[in-house]
Amino acid sequence: MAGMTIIVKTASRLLFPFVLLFGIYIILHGHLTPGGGFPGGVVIVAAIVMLLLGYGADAAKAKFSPLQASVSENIGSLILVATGLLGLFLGFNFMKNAIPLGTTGNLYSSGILIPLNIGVGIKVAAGLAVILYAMLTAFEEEKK
Amino acid sequence: MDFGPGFWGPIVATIVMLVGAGLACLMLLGSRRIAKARPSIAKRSTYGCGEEVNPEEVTADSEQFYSPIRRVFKPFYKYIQPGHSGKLNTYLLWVVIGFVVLMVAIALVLR
Amino acid sequence: MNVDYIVAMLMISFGLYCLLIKRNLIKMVIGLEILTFGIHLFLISMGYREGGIAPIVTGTNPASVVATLGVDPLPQALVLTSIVIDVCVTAMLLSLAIYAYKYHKTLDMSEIRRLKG
Amino acid sequence: MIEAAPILAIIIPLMGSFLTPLISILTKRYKKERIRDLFVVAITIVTLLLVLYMLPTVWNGNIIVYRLGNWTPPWGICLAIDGLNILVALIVSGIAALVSIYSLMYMKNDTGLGKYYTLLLLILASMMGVTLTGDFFNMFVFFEIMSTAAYALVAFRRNWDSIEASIKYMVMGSLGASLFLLGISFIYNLVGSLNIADIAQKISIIGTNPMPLVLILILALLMTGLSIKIAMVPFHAWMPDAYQAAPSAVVALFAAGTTTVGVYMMLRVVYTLFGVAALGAMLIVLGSVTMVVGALMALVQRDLKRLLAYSGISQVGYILLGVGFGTALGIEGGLFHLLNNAIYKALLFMCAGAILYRVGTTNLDELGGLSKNMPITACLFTIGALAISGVPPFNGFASKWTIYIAGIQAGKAFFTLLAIIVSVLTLAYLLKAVNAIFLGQRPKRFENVKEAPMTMLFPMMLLAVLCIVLGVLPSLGIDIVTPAYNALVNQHGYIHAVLGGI
Repeated sequence: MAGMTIIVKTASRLLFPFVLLFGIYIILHGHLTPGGGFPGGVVIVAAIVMLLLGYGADAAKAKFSPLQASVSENIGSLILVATGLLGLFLGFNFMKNAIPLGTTGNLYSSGILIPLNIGVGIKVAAGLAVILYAMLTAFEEEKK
Repeated sequence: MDFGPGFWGPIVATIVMLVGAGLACLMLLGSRRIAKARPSIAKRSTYGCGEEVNPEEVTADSEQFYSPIRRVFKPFYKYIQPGHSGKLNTYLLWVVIGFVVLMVAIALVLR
Repeated sequence: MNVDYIVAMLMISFGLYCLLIKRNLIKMVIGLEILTFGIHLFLISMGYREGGIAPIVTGTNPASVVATLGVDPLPQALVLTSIVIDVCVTAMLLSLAIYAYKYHKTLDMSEIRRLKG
Repeated sequence: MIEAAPILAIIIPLMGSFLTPLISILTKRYKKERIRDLFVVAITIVTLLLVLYMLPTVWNGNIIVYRLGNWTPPWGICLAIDGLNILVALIVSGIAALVSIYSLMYMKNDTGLGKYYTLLLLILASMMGVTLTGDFFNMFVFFEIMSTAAYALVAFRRNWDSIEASIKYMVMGSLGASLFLLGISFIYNLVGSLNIADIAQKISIIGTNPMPLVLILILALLMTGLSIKIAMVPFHAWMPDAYQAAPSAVVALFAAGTTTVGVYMMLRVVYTLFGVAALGAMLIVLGSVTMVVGALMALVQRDLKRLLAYSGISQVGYILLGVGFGTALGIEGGLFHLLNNAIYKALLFMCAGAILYRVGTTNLDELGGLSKNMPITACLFTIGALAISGVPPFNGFASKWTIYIAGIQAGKAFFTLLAIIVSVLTLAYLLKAVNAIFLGQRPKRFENVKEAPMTMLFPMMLLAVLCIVLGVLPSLGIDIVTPAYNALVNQHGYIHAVLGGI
């Protein structure tokens, strides 16, 4: 896949930061509005898919390499586990919401939900990217 | 533990079996010493259908190993074995049939 | 009459039909998806409440209002979890379909049957 | 920290599976890949130690209830561990530790081992999760993780056969999981709860005598989903394919781990969730059918791993039969057979893997005369074969004998006779396998075949010793499964311990 026409390329280049920002917004406001880690991660990976379709696989891999994807996937899941273990280390049970809750409605509220959402977001975005790259590799082996 | 009528002592039985195995071993060794005839060269080569067959290449067909038992359970192999045809749709059909069977069986048992 | 339950059961039946009748692997995956989405619809319509609000505690909707008016959030959580699992399974099935096509040059599952007996 | 052992037994392998890719990347860079392998072995052994730590508490008759996030059970997720869980957790973690040691050598020549070990730890974590959790939806999620990891492990080598087997396994398994999810959604619709103890309490209020139609539908949906996992006839078709195509180390884990977990879930659903011990009559019939079909199909196989897979199907039938008799002796015999089945099935598949590792094929027509080259493997395989066919003094005899006695005591002489006949058939097809592999003429090209390496022989020897010990001292095995039996029949104790008198 060498990429598409200039219209697609320009549109995806212009839209890319905004889609990325929208994904991050959904992740960060997961505890306040509908959304959260999984939808936000999917939106982020949609931005990568846009690049991939517009500019081809190589451009997408230059932006976000498969190695980066698999490393950040594991980091995302480690964030989840670490957040859960936090309660254990503070003397409560696993997954206890042990940090201060903050006021309802603010961006900083509801304790460990924010790190959980961020972890899920990273995990989902990177994981779906890994899946996409793996399927692309399978297709490329097919062509050879 | 209640094993019902009868006696079963695993340790005693094991010792008895080990003794039996030792006796059998001795008998085997003894018999081997007596009948230690080497086959002549003429006996070694095997002929099958006019051709000389290398005995090392001859192996029993493992699928037909128990052909008498296959004959006993002929209806089973006639109807069940074609079911394992490797077709995914057949397997899924079995799942659905099995679900219905389970539902009927549960209804029969519990109502 | 509750329309969403009927639609959910229809979707489950269609998915099952698709799995049993269709031979193309991709179509079977689609059937599996329809089946799963039927179950999701069934789950999500269980938590639905006529005139309910989103079960999110905000400044205008305090916890007491959400408890009386909000829809049941648990089925939504279940469906979200189930969707995540479903995405993984589908992605893996489709990846394997690519490999299956590579080895067998077909996606017809009645021809991919070298393991049998 | 150590009182959090229940959750740590799930979290440590899970965290290990997340860390393994990172460690894999690092060790690949510095060319020290053995560190990654040893890390995985360490994780599995730590999991086993955690289970062993919980063992005395549970065997004293307590039920450990661990509340996630300090939420009280009907609302929050909790882990509830009674005698039944701990038996299954012991089997699963023990076999996983042995399999990880076995994999050190067996998988040495494969590429992408980082992914393999990740999946191995993931399947261990999910099996522990299914086993230890007290929440029904949580159980489903772990069950699905387990299944997905299993699909990936079957397809790990990406040969034509593993791809085909994985596709079949995955489509059937997903259908089963969907039906299971449908059952869960019906349960939630009916009782509005997902905690096992809470559901059990509410179902006992609804009453199961006579059973309402919706409960029958739910039970059928759940049983279908689980039957696919434990490969009960007629849901067994994926199992021979998957076991033939997957790497042998993985198959040993499947045969001993996922099957045990599936049987555990079925027992949990039938006895704790619904409290319908009367369902035993159905389990007897289905177990007998499973037993007979598995044994008869195994008789005509050409491939060793396929033969062993059918034999595994047949053995699951014995477990269901024993549990289905419903008497104390029968259930204890079934649970004992569950333990024994895990031991000798893992042993046999590891032997098959050793043969595959050294010879390169498991086709019975091509093999022959290997006892001169691989005497230890031959001896271990024979021990496993005799144990599985119920020849004294091995452990299979003890559990099968218990099941026969229970069957006669329960007045089900026909099914007992069937079980004995199937036992003879088991001996027949395994002797065929022993004959075809280790005895007879040795083809010339196998002259330089060496004995399997020590790292592979060690887990096999350990399992063989267990086979003999549990056969010579069967009361030891009965002692191990008695807490599980007590937990299984004590539905009210489970509900009371989890809900705390609410």
